[in-house]
Amino acid sequence: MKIKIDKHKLTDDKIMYYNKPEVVYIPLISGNDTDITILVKKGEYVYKGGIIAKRKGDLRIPIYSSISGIVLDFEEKTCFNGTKVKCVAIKNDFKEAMDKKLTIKKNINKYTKEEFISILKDSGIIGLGGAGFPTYIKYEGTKAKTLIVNAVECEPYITADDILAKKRCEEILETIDAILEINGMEKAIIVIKENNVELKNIFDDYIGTYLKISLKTVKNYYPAGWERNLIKDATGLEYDRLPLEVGVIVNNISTIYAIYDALKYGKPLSERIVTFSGEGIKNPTNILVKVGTPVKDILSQLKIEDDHILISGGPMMGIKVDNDLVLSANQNSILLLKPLNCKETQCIRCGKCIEVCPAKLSPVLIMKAVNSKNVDIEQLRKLHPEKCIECGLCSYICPACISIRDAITKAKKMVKEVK
Amino acid sequence: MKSFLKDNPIFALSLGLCSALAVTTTFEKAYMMGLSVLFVLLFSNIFVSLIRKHVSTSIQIPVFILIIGTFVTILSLLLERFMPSLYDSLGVYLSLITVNCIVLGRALAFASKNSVGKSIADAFKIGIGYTIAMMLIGLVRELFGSNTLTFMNDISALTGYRLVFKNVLPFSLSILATPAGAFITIGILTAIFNFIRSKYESN
Amino acid sequence: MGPFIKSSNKTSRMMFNLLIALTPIILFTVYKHGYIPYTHGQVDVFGIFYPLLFVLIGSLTTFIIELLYYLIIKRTDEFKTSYGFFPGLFLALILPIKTPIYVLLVGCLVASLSKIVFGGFGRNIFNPALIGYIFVVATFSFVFSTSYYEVDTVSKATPLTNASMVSGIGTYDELVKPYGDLLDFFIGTTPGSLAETSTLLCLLAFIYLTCTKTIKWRISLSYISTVFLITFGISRLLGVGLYYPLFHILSGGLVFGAVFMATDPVTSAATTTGQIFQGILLGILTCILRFTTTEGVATSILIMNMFVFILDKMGSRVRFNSYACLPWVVLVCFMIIVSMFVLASKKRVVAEKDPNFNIVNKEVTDNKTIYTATQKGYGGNIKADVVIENGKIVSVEIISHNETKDRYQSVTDANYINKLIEGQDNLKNVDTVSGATVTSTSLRKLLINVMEDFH
Amino acid sequence: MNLINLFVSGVLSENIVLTKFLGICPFMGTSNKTKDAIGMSLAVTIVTTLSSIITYLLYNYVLVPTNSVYLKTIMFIFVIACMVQILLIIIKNKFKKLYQSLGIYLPLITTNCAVLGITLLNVNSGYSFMQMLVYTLSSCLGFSIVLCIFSSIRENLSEDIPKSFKGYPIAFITAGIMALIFGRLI
Repeated sequence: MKIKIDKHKLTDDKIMYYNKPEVVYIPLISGNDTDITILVKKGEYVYKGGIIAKRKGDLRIPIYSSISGIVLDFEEKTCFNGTKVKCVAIKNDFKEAMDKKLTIKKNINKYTKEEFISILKDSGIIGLGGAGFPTYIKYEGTKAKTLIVNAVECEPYITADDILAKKRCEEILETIDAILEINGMEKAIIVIKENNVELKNIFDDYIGTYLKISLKTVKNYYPAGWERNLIKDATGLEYDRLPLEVGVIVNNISTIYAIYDALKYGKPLSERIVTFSGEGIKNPTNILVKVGTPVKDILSQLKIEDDHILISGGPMMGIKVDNDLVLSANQNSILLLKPLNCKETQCIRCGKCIEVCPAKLSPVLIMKAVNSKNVDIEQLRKLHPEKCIECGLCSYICPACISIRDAITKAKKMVKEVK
Repeated sequence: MKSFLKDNPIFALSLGLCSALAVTTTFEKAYMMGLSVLFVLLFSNIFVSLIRKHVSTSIQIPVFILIIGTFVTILSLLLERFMPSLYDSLGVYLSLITVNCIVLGRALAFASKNSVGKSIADAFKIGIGYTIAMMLIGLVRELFGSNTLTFMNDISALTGYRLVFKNVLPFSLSILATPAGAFITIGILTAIFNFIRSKYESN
Repeated sequence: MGPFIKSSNKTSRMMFNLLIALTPIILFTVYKHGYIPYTHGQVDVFGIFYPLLFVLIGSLTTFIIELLYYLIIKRTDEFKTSYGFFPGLFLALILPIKTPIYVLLVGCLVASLSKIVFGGFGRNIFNPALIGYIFVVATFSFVFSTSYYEVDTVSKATPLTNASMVSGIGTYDELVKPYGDLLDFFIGTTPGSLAETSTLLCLLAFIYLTCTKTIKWRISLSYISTVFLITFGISRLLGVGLYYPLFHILSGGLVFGAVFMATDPVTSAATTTGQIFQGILLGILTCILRFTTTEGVATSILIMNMFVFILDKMGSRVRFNSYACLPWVVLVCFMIIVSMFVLASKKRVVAEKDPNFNIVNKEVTDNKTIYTATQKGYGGNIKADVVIENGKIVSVEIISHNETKDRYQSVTDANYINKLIEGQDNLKNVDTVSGATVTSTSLRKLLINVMEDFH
Repeated sequence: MNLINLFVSGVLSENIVLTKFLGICPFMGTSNKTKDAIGMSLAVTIVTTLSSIITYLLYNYVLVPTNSVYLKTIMFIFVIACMVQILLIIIKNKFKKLYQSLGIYLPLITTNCAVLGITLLNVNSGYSFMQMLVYTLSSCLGFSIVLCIFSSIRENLSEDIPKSFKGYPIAFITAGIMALIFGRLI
């Protein structure tokens, strides 16, 4: 069973700008990894696009400053995943000074594969869909033939990718074409929702000149944007662990646009479009913001209502955060929602969670198993809680208001710990 | 009272259930079964205690079972001779005393480690607790299930008296006389027992 | 933690939907068991609403018992979400309308206790209403004798008791005709417990409940289709018409059970595959039980309650590996085919010894045999002398009976005894007297039993 | 047909656990996990079948001719105890894997009243050899089915059961309800 969730206010069709933050706090986090070497000192002047930190370990990807200014301090701020993370506070001098000149490359498809990979690395391109995983890894040494561009925003409220695709359609198509050429891939499929007619029309206008790129519409359900569903809907292929097994690379559409910036101008990833929505915001909108901008500053510019909770991410997978949040590159939305007024009651084994689970789990059985007094790990393992993608549909659908996802996350941990 | 609550073989330890469920349809059968177990328990405890120093632990179980089996055989021969109708109605469950967990359990856990005197005392303690529990179950099941009370019927062959009450209550729940009723009766009695015990212990 | 939006389909909403779906059925019982008897002058004005009162007493009883329980253990907030009135409501609906109130109360007590003992709402393993039901069946079996199903002006056996009385596999005339036609079965004017007969309303309820995502529709659907499949197979094997499978589906509260009882969320499988198999197994069990006992729905639902966790275990594996259900598929197919053939071959002749029949005296002289025999009728034993000469019944004389005057009158008015003597070569095909079905059936059975003894 | 009837009633309406209360100890004691239940029922089936055959022959060809029927209890339990030991040794040496899964259940079987009960019922009811075999197998099947169902239910019992009913009482009541339902399957 596929669930449609779209009873919510939509944003308007404009991109607003908020590019003059007084102070930015660049979170020192890459993916979920906070083991990062700081390369700047207090009081040092940094340029826009200057490297201020580097991730340790194998997946070396730099962290850039999104403005130019003086490093004020290192402060703990709330990050997209709700944890407190060390941030570099930089005072904006509003000069947007860069240490090198922007070079405009005419033909972005004239790169070699090696150059392409190193540009991705140097520009700090990470998956902007949510996970924040470095993008170059997908391209490095793969033999994938198909690129799937994820323009399906399946979580309610969020329209950041949608608006980006509408406004930057040509650039995106150009980038996709360049990626195909550089990596010797055969085709690209842009996947959009079938109810997003507007976007489909815009793409239809431009796509004609790109023979290798096709458009595919999928049904409007949650989680249509999950990699596994996306690939199955777009190509009919199913895989075991990674999409690469079936020769597919999946990139979010905003990642593609970030790649465009990097290829065309050598611009590192320093800003993105974030959806500000929810019942608590009177006119929901998309705002182009600099990485590291404190959410407080932006919210003060919007008409908001009190008594709402601040959520980082979508309503399904997002996390409740305090308003000390700073924006990071993989943050696609900030929501102000009414707190749920829902009391947990007894599970009645209605089986709805099993019907909706996209990962084919049996959430209620996992929950029962993990909540029993002496947990039988062997039994639990047979229910495969590790396959959970934490989409939250089970908790959403539960008529008894039980937070089933939390129980499964617990089971996931338990299975991982007890080897 | 304390040992009845703490060591009761049926309600507290859930041992010897087979006979507690099967032959408690009448009060008489229930207490006669209890006494039979007491008999076997007593003699097996005495013998096990007597030979305890001559039996190595590795062959304990077979030897003990054979001892118990001997006394069960003696008991059934006695019953068959003197109370044939009771022997018939107890049927296979009389022989099954051999594998009754209470008897073997006490032999292994107590009699094989203690002197004869202590073993006799233990046999009485456990056996009487068992008999009382059996009487209770038999009373409930017969009174509410068949609406009769049989104190002496089958054993009248020996005693010469019959003591049976009929239609004691204005109603009957025939279900209690069925096998399902046996389970439910013991379940509820054990729950009540647990309740009393928890009250008793908290005081 | 998230999600920060919730589906609007709450438990309370589901229970409300269930209540809405039950309302027409309850109203229909008022029509069937209240209004129709009223028009025939059998009950007074108050009697019209007796079915409603009956259902109300049932639901209030379980409601109050649960309230008391939660008051005693001081967890009243839990009581608000325990929906205590449902077991009693369902129990009242599946009992015959003439059930004495004290029996209903005892049944409700057992139903409530069977729920409470497992920890209350959502934790019970067995369907509480059905536990109450089989307790009543086991303890107060008289409730289920024919007279308690009285409906209309005539007291009739329920279609299924009738079916099992005649033989396992009957003709259209035997099975359906005494009650009208199949449409009557569908609409639900045949005798039976309060709710078990209005198939139409049950189907409407099924559509409503499925659309509102309240019940596990897979169970109902696979249940009914399996019963249809097996009985259809039997009808093919025996060469009887389509009425036979339809009769089985439309009678005995099968649809009510399939829609409301088997899909009780707490006591049914949670996994989708488990639900389908639960339905199929329910169908197989019901068919088998109908041929061995008179009632199959309640028992088979309770049996499947025991298998729910095993089915769910299988169901959760099937989601990752479809072959995990292969043994079950084989088992189910095997069971369906075997039950079809075995049941078809089991053309049940009247039970060898009819418990309601008793030979008081038997005199044999040359070619003449005189039987004095009794057969249980509507109000008690009917005692009759039957004279057989040269293997033929020559006279039947009723010595004593306890039938009501009207019934007996209509039997004598119809000259039924002579009809029986005339049709003695094929007694089973002699029609019963409308208005005195039980009496006439008993007389017929008396003769059938006598002839059987004679041969 | 007679054998089929015997078989069906042995599994359902004459179920040894639910109507004759044999094998109650493993039923109540060891059946908290389905895996254990399957192991236990397998072990019981093997031991019971083998010892039924031996005791049947022993009874009819040794005890009856020598007029020493009264020794049956003691002889039977002796046979069963030996059987368990022999099986244990065989499995231990030849079928390592089976030993790992069944090993812990086998020793418990000597004192399982189901085994002794079935062997005694076989000779008490005066069955022919075929009837005896059918009855034994159906009883074991009945035992296994009920044990597996019961363990799956117990595994899933809630923690919210009233305190006094926790543990054995609720198990008894569940078994009672099961017996009630099985009793309707005549």
